[in-house]
Order: sequence, then structure tokens, then C-alpha cells
Amino acid sequence: MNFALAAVLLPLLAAVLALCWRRQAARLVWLSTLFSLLLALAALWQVVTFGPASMQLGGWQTGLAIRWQLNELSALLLLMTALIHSLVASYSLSQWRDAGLSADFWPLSALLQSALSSLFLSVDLFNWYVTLELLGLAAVALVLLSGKKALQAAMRYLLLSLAASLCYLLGVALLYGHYGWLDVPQLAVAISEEPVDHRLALWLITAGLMLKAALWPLHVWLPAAHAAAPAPVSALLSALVVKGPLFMLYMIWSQLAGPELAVTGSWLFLLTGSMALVVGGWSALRTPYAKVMVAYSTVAQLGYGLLALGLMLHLTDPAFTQALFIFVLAHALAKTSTFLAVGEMQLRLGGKRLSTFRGASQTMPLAMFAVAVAGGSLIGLPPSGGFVAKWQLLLPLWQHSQLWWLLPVILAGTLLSAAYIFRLVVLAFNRAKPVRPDFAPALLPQWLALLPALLVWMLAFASGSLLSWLGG
Amino acid sequence: MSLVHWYLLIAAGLWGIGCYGLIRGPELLRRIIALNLMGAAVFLVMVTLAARTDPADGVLHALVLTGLVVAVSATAFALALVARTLSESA
Amino acid sequence: MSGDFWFDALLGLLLLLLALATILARQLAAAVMLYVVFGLMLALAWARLGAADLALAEAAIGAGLTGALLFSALARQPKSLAPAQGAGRVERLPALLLCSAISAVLGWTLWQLPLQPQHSQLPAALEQLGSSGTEHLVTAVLLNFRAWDTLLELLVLLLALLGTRLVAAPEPAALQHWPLARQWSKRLLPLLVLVAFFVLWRGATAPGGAFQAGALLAAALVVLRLNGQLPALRFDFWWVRALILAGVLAFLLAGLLSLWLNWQPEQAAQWLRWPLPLAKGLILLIELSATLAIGLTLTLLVVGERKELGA
Amino acid sequence: MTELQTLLWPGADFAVPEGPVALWFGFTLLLWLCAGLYSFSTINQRKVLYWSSFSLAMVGNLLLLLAQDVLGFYLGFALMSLSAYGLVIHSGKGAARRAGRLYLQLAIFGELLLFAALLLRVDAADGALAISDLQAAALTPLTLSLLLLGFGLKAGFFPLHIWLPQAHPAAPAPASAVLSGAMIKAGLFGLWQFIPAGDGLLLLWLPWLLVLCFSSAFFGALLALLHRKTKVVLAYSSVSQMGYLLLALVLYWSSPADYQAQAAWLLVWYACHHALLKSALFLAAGTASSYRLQSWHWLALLWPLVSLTALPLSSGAAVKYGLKQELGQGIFANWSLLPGLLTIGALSTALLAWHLLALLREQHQPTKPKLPSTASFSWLVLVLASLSMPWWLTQLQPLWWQALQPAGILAAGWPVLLAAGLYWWWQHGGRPLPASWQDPVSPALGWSLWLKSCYQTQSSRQQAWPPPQWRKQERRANRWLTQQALLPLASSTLLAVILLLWLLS
Repeated sequence: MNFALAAVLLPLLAAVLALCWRRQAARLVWLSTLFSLLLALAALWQVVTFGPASMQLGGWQTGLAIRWQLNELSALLLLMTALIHSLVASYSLSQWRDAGLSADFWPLSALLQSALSSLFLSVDLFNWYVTLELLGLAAVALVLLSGKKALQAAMRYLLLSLAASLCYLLGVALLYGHYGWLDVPQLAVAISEEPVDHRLALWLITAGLMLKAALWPLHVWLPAAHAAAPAPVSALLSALVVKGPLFMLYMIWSQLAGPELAVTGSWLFLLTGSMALVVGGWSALRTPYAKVMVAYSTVAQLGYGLLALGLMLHLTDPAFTQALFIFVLAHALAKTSTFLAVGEMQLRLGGKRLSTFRGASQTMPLAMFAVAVAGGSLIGLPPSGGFVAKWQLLLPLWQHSQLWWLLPVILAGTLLSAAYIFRLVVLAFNRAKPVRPDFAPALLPQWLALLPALLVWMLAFASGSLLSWLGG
Repeated sequence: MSLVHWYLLIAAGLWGIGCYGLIRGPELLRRIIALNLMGAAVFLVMVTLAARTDPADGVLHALVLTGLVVAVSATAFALALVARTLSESA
Repeated sequence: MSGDFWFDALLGLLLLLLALATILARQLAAAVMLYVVFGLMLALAWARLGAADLALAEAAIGAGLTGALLFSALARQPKSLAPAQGAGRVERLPALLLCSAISAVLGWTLWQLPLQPQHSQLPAALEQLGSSGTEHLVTAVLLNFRAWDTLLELLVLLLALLGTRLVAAPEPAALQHWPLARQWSKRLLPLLVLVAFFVLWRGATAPGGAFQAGALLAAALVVLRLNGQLPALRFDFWWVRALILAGVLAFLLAGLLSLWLNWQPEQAAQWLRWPLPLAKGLILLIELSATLAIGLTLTLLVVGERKELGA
Repeated sequence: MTELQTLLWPGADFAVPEGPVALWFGFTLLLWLCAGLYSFSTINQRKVLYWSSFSLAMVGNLLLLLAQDVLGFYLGFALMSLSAYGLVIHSGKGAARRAGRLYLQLAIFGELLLFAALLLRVDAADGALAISDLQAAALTPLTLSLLLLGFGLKAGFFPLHIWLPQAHPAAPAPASAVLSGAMIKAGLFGLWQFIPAGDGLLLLWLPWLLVLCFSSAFFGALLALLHRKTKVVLAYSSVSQMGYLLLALVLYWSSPADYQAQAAWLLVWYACHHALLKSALFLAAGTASSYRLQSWHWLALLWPLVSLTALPLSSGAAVKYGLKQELGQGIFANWSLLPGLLTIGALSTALLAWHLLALLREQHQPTKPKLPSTASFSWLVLVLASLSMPWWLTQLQPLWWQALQPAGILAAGWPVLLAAGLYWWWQHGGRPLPASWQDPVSPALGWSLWLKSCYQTQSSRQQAWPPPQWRKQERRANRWLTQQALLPLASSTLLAVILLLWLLS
């Protein structure tokens, strides 16, 4: 627990220091991400060796205090947060001057990391509300770093995110009104002892979180916001920020929904997940802009998360929990790589349309390779992390066989993702009239973009440990 | 009908009005005001729920206070954003 | 039918009416004005519901500050705006139906809530109040039981300021400095600052606390600045930054200090657990720095200089 | 190996190989090390690409030999196949890119088929992931054909050889050496490991596979005679030799249970023999094209050719003799045509060897730079390993000794002498081949280009879809949705979702 605490506090401290000492902001935050990566690793090690731990902040009794829970799942998510942040920070540091990234990026991203880590550790409904707000405001501020062109998108993102927070808060108020608990495990006990009609609370919370996590049909703000942001920010948003509310949805539905409500909820998640896969994939295929395509791909990929969540509720099979979180990890890594590489190519090739990438396999082979490798995981090619997640989703589904209609949906989603990835790759391999880079591409950012893509393929090699950690 | 029920119903009405304002707008500023109305409704629910016991539930009051500050921060940010957006589009 | 009943009935209806008028008012300026009145009425209602702390906070923050923010946003709006501002026209009827349905469902659910809560954190909180370092329950919850929420909330405030700086919103139209207002502010302001610190001090035992005090302080600073009696406040000044970060820093330092004092090698660390003898002092320290930070942050949010930022 | 399973993927299992597989692992490792040493001093351009592909492919190749479970095997196989692409396109020239494209298309296609086949096998074995557990499960026609196609595309026997004569000449010499020596053997290894011997369906299919063996053997050798580039000739020789290796595998499958171990050993000996001599020959060809051949180089070059033609004293003689012997004992014992076919095969192999020797002599130029000594050393190691194979493989000695009897000498000798005569007559006495027959262009390149044009259109087809007016509507809808109506629509959706769910639950 000590390591986890340090992994939350270190970025927070770094953010405050970076605001005071602005000249060294970049280096400070970069160092803090590296150290917090080590701390998160240590926290994971601690959980695996000594078992889960929990902490009452302030040492007060359960209910009065906010509770943090460190188990394999939260430790993994903590590690994911620290890893993506350190990758993105290294990338931003390596091409800071060229990209014209404002110095404000550093404290904001450190705050984001701290908020997200705190969210993954916490099991308190109201503390989640505050971290969610922190997350939302930090995300909007980060989107604004690209200046004028991001204004509209940021404004819509902010307004919708505020509305969603209010829905969530109303749900929490209703739950507290019913049961008088904010601590999720305690609330789960209270609900199972004395079930009353808490449907509306749950739906308010669910809808709010679905909007925050950009799950279909509440995803409309996402493509513009993620596409308008600077590349490192898009990577953070797509890889991490949407995962926070998804994690909360999982916690709330797996613990607070009674058996009957869980079935209704599962239908919601199955249907919206299917729609997300198809509609998101289709939009990604049709858009002429590279970053919008990657953003729509996030919408589509989150469909897998929804499907896993829905199936977990429907069939109560722990395999789907594993699928959900392996998917979360794999998508985070793959999307980081895609956004960083696409951003780097946009910067050097000078255009945001897909057609800018013509011949990129010649002009920027490393970055293009990163996109292709990460795309392989998004499609779910073996033996990538995306494949493991999909495998973990399909295998039990195949055995249960009453939800057979999901198989063609998943197939369609896979084909669509293959189509939009290949659309980009084919353009890049078109050597007839390659778009020349405006200035010489630097190698280091491209390698840093490639790194998460390679990591996501490594994920398959560690799938045994992942499955055993997530299955427990 | 008790005091608590009456104010809870008022809060429900406020929430609906706020939602309508959020959907209808049409100005961005009015949407922000509508969001604040929705927030006021939520806080009213919490305060009213706190008033069910005697003395009133201080824990809920503290939560409302936190919520208020969060709401005013977000409003300030949103207002600045809207002002800039409008001046760009004008 | 007692007088109380009529008062509550009228207040409730007035709240609804004001809210409706805010949404439907043709002029935005009228809407803002109505919203401020609504905020004051809401504060009244909260006072009726036994939440004096919140009534104070709502009057200062909800109505006062939000109103000031809305007015300053209104002043910044370009005049030459098309009425619809490019926003899509919405079919009124479906929206109306949807919202009334939501309202009805919410009302129905709220109606079902038990009048006597099954369980509440209140008894536990009252029981632990003695060992929290403060006698006032709300302050105890904010700065001891759920101090992590409050720390994060200070960060939210900080983020709002950072975001606002990034936006680089246009300057409000130039203000006229009335001589009368200047005189009034000169006389009244020391009083206001005094009241602010009184509210802060009282927070340890009775309604009041850092946020209310911070809001009052901000009100004083805003008035001073608007009357041109205060030099420009800029985030670039190191002392402004230090004061703004003071709340978070005090929190963090107190937390680290108590981590160190509570440290036991074989046990997990305890975050934000104030050692009992130091609790009162630590809470007061945090409150004081938080008040300054909140006051200055809110001031900057309303009247912050934006010239330095450029587009 | 339970720790591996919890640490890596489920079912993960690796083991140090034993028996025939150990020999297979050994010669593969030796090949990679020698090729690495040779590349060390001869690869001067695009080193990052070369060495990253080289090391990844090597890791994959060794991984698949160590893997005891399906997933581990597949991972190694995929890693090896896909990274070899980097070796093929290393020179960056047009021919290399064309060959690389064909290679990649077929490799990915093969991976897909193989993956499907392995899934079917695992399913047939009730989800068991260990390779040894798959042996008990019966084959179906679909699985068998998928396995044959998937592994065959890597193993490169006729008619799945089409990438081989393109890729080998394009790659640098040490890369061709491992491609031909180690990597195509991995396809054969897969067939050996994943198709259980004695399966009923397999026995039915064996005669057809036998046809495949001999057509591959003859086709490779004959096509090689038409080409004048040494590396192409060597590649076709590999196609031809893969026919013999497949024959050894077919004999293993058809052999009675008590004879199976011996058959397995023979298969591995043959693979080892061919791997060593073919990689030595590829290094020789690579050396001849860019360096000066010194006099001892000619000796080092001659020995693999001797071994290829199975002249006595060589390992080739021993394994060929073993093959003949085995052919006389299995279910094909009363197929009287087969020994004759083998003899014709020996004749065609000898023709190929003479052709190769002539080409090497023709191409040799004494003005080129000297071969670096580390490269010479690694080449020499391979030749010596091939030369001494009967000595360090004691089990091979009986066969080797039998091949050294007068009957064996005669049987091995006369095709070579006859081939010498025939080749001399063909070159000097007979009519030359028509020019259009020389160096024929493989139709596979055309197919590859066609396939490329399918997924990489630049024509109007892409722009014509969707129809223009539909596109206009799509854009208008997008603009309305993302610019004007977004906020009201999104917020009302939010509320509608809540309301709808409340109503439905």
C-alpha cells in the first residue's frame, strides 16, 4: 500500500512543484513519471507477494473514511497509468520543441496521473465524483493546449462532462439517501441485505459514466476532442481517461447491481457494445482525417469492453472480467502507440488528412511500423494483447452459445477494424507519389511511439500471469 | 406531506427545468446556467436528505460544500471557455 | 396550517418559478439576474433545512461568485452575435416531454425514500468528533474524516484556474470607476476581510470555514480590483502562485509530516491521519492557507489578468 | 513447468529437446551461428534492419523447436516467418521488394491457414494445448489440408514453392543460407510434429503425397537447369531436395510402429545433411558473386556438391541409401516403380550439380576483393560439419558403410558420370535452348502484383464508392451532427437513456 500511496502522491507533488518552478517543469514531471512507474511495479509486486491490502484514509472506521483498495486489478491499472504516462512524457520531452507543446502540459498531465491513480485505488462513491471532476477538467484543459482549433471541441466536452458528473452525483445522493453508505463494498452488503428500488440511482450513475467513458450512444463528443488535442494528449485521453469511468462502471455493476438488475444492465451493455463496434468501426472507415479515424477506433474498441462487461453480468463468468481488463491494458498500449505515431507523422508530413500518409512506409518507416503493429493488436491478430482479450471473450461465449448472435457482431467489428487499419497501411505502402516530410524526421520519438506497440505484443507472452491475477 | 418530501419534489422539478435548459439552450451561457440549476437541484436533494435526522447530517453537508466548490470551479472554467469561443466565432 | 408551512410552500414554488424564468427569459442579462436571485432563495431554503453552513456558502459562492462570474462573462460577450449563436434549434415538445418525464421519475423515486434513513454516517461522525481536532462536524468531515476529498477539491479549483488561463478569454469591457463605489469599498473592505477571518475562525466550532471565508475574501478582492484599488494580479507573479498553491502545499506538507510522525516500520503508512495532539493546529494551518488560496484563486477566476497569455 | 504457465500464457511449456529433435535443434543453432558470423563481416548496409530481422527470426526458429505447446510453437513460427521478410527485402532493390511482397503475402496467408489448422487440432483434442496431446486426436480432411498448406507454404515443396526461387536470390547470402537451411525445415518440422503417424485418413492420402514428393524432386531439378543465376539454381535445388525430405516424412508416416524410431532418425539425418550442405553452398554462391574465390575455396565448394549428388563417403550417400532401404520395407515395398524413380532423381540432381559448378566457374572473377577471414571461417565450419557428419553421428555409420560397398559405389557413381556426359553434350554438342526458355519469369510475380492491386487501388474504383450524391448527404449529416446539433442531441440522449432504462427495468 505504501508504494501505491507514493505512486499517487509523487505526481501530485511534481505537479505542484512544476507550477512553482516552471523552467524545470518538464524534467520534474518526466522524472516523477519514471519513479511512479517503479513505484507502481513495486505495488504490483507487493500485491502478488503479500496479497491485497486496503487503507482507510485518516485511519477512521469504514464508512466515515475514504477507503483505498489495492488488489491485483487496481495495481495493474495503476501500473498501466504510470507506464502510459512515462511513455507519453518521454515522447513529449523528446520532441517538445518541434511540436510546440506548451509548458502547461506538464503540471496538467501530472495532475491527470494523480487523479487517475487515485480513482483506481479508491472505492468511495463521492471520492470518485471528485476524482472524476478532476479528470474531466484536466482532460479539457489538456485538449485546449492545441489552441484555437480545439475550442469548440473542448467546450462541448466540458459541458457534456459536467452534465454527466451531475447525473452521477444525483445517483450517489440517491444511494446515500437509501442506504447511508458511500463505501462501495459496504454499500454492496447493505443492498444485498435490504434491497429497495435503487434503479434510478444506478441508471443515473451508469448514464453519467457512459458519457464520460464515451460509450455508444454517448460518444459524440469524443472524436472531435481527441482529434483536436495535441498528439501526446490524445494518447493520454484515449488510452487512460476513458478507462477511469469504465473501471467505475465495472466496480459499480459487479458489486451494487442485484441479480435482476444485472440482467437488464447486461442487455444494455451488450446492445450498446454491439452498436459501438459496428457504428464506431464504420465511422472510422469513412472519415477522411487520420486522428478522427483513430478516435473513432477508440469508440469502436470500447465496444469490446462493453461486451465483456455485459457478458460478465449476463453469464457471471469470471473469464469476462479477465477479458475486460486485458482489453483495457491492450487498448491503452495500442492506442498510445497509434496516436503518438500518427501525431508524429502529421507533424512531419504536414497534414491531417489520411492522404498525407501516402508513402509513409518510405518516408517514416518506423512510425508507420508502429501504427501497423499497434493496429494488429486493435484488429486482434495473434499473438497480440488484443488477441488475448478477444480470445478470452470468445472462448466462454462459444461454450455458452445462447448469445450466438454476438459472434457475427464481433466478426463484423473485427473486419471493420481490419478495414480501417489496412486503409491506412495500404496508403502508406503506396510508393507512387510519397508525401515528402517537411523536415527531417527525428528517430527518438518514433522509437518511443513504437515501444508501446511492441509491449502490447509482449502482453500475450505474459497472459498467463495476467489471467491468474485478474481471475482471482 | 412533510418538509422533506416537499423540498425533494421541488428538487425534482428543478432538475427537470435544468435539463430542459440544457437541451434547449439556445445560448451557451444559458446552458451553463442550466447546468448550475441541475447542480442546485442535486445539492437541494442532498441538503433535504440531510435534514431527515436531528441534528442534520453533517457528513452530507460537507459533501455538498465540496460539491459547491467543484461546481463553481467548473462553471468558471466553462464560462471562460464559452467567452473565448464566442469571441472567436464573432 | 402554520406559518412555517406557508413559508416553505411559497419558497418552494418561488424556486421553481425563478428557475423556469431563468431558462425562459428572453434576455440573457435577465436570466443571469434571475439566477442570482434564485441562488439567494436557495440559500434561504437551505437555512430552513438546518444547513446554516451551506446557506452561507451558497449565498457567497453559489449566488455571489457564480453571479459575478456570469455577469463578467456577459460583459465579455461580443455584441454582434446572432441570437441563436449557431446552436441547433431543438424541437420544443419532445424536449419538454422528456424533461417532465425525467422530473416525474425522479420525483417519484425521491418520494419513495424513507423519512428515517436506514443508516447514516452521522452517529459514527459524532462519536469520533472528539478525536478529530475540531468541534464543528462539517469542518471535521472536510478536514479530517474526508480530507482527501478536500485536497482533491482544492486541486479542482487549481485546475479551473489553469484551464481558464489556457483559454485566454477576452477582456471584459472597460469599467467605469465610480467615486462613490471607491469610497464605499474603502470603508467596507477592512470589515469584509475581518468578517472573513472571523468566519474562518468560527469554523472550528460553529458554521463557517475555509470556503465561506475564502469566498468572502475573494469578494473583497474582486471589489477592490474592479474599483482599481488593487494592482493587477497575475499568475506570473511568484507570490501569487505561491499563495494559490498554498492550500495544496499546506495539505501535502501536513500529510507528509503526519506520515513521518505516524511512521511504524512494520505497518502500512497512514495517509492524512493527523496525530491527535497536533490535529487542531494542523487543521487550522490548512484552513488558513486554504482560505488564502481559495480567495486568491476565485479572485483570479473573476478578474484575472489575461493580457500576458496572448492568443 | 507450472511456473512458466503462470508467468507466461496458459499452457506455456518449453523443454530442452531430446532424441531426433535435439539433433534438429543442434544443426539449426549451428546454422544460425555460422550465418551470423558470416554476416558479421559481410553485411555493411542497413545493419539495423538486417540484425533486428536476423535475431528475431533466429529467436523464433529456436523457440518453435523448444516449444512443447501449440501456442509457443505458433508464436515462434510466426515470429520467424514475419521477421524473415526483413531479410528478404534487405537490399532494397526492386527485385528484392517484389520477392518480399510475394513472400509476405504467402507468409501471412500461410499463417492464417496454420492458425486455423492449429485451432481445429486443439479443438479436436478437447482443448489440450500440449503438442504431445494432439497426437491422439484424429485428423479430418479439412485439418489435414490446412496443415499441409500452412506448413507446406513454408517448407516450399512443389507446388507451394513459388516464393522460394524469388526470395532466396534476393536475400543476402547468409540470410539465404538460413532461409534454405533452417527456416524451410521448420515447415517440415511442423508437419512432422503436428500430423500424427498412422492416422487413418493420412494413410489414405499417402499415395498422393508420394506423387507430390517425386514431382517436387523432378520439377525442382529440371527448372534449375533453365536458370543461370547460381542462387536461383540453389533455390530450385532446395525445392527438389524438399521433395526428398517430404519422402522421408511420408516413409516415417507409413512405417510400421517398430520401425518408426529409425524412420524418424532418418528424417532428421536427411534434414541435417541437407541443411549443412545447402547453407554451405549458399555461402559459396554469395562469396562467388562478390568476392574472390581462393583455391581452397574451390575444395570447400566441391564437397557439398559431392554430398548433394550422394557420392560415396559423403553423408548424402548414407541418407540416400537409408531412404532406399526404407522404401523397400514400408507399405510401398511392392511399388516397383519407386527405386527407378529414385535413380532418375539422382541423375537429375547430378545434372543440377554439374550445372551449378559450371555456372560458378563461369562467374568467378579473380579481380574481386578477398573474403574476410571470419566469413571464411564460418563457411569452413559448415563444410567441415557436413564432411564429418558420419563421424560425429555414430548411428549414421552403418548406413554410410553400406553405401561404401561396391554395389553402393556403382549405384551412386554411374548417374553422376552419365550426368557429366549429358551435361557436356547439352552445353557443347546439342542444340542450345531457345532464349525464351532461359531464366523464365515466374507467373507468381504477376499473381502477387494482381493481389496487390486488389488491396491497393489507385483507380477510380475507390473514389466511385460511395456514389457522389450519397457522399454529399453523409457530409451534410456529419456537419449537422458534429457542429450544430451536438449539444442538444447528446444531452437529450443522456436523459433519454436514463428514462428508457428506468422504464425497461
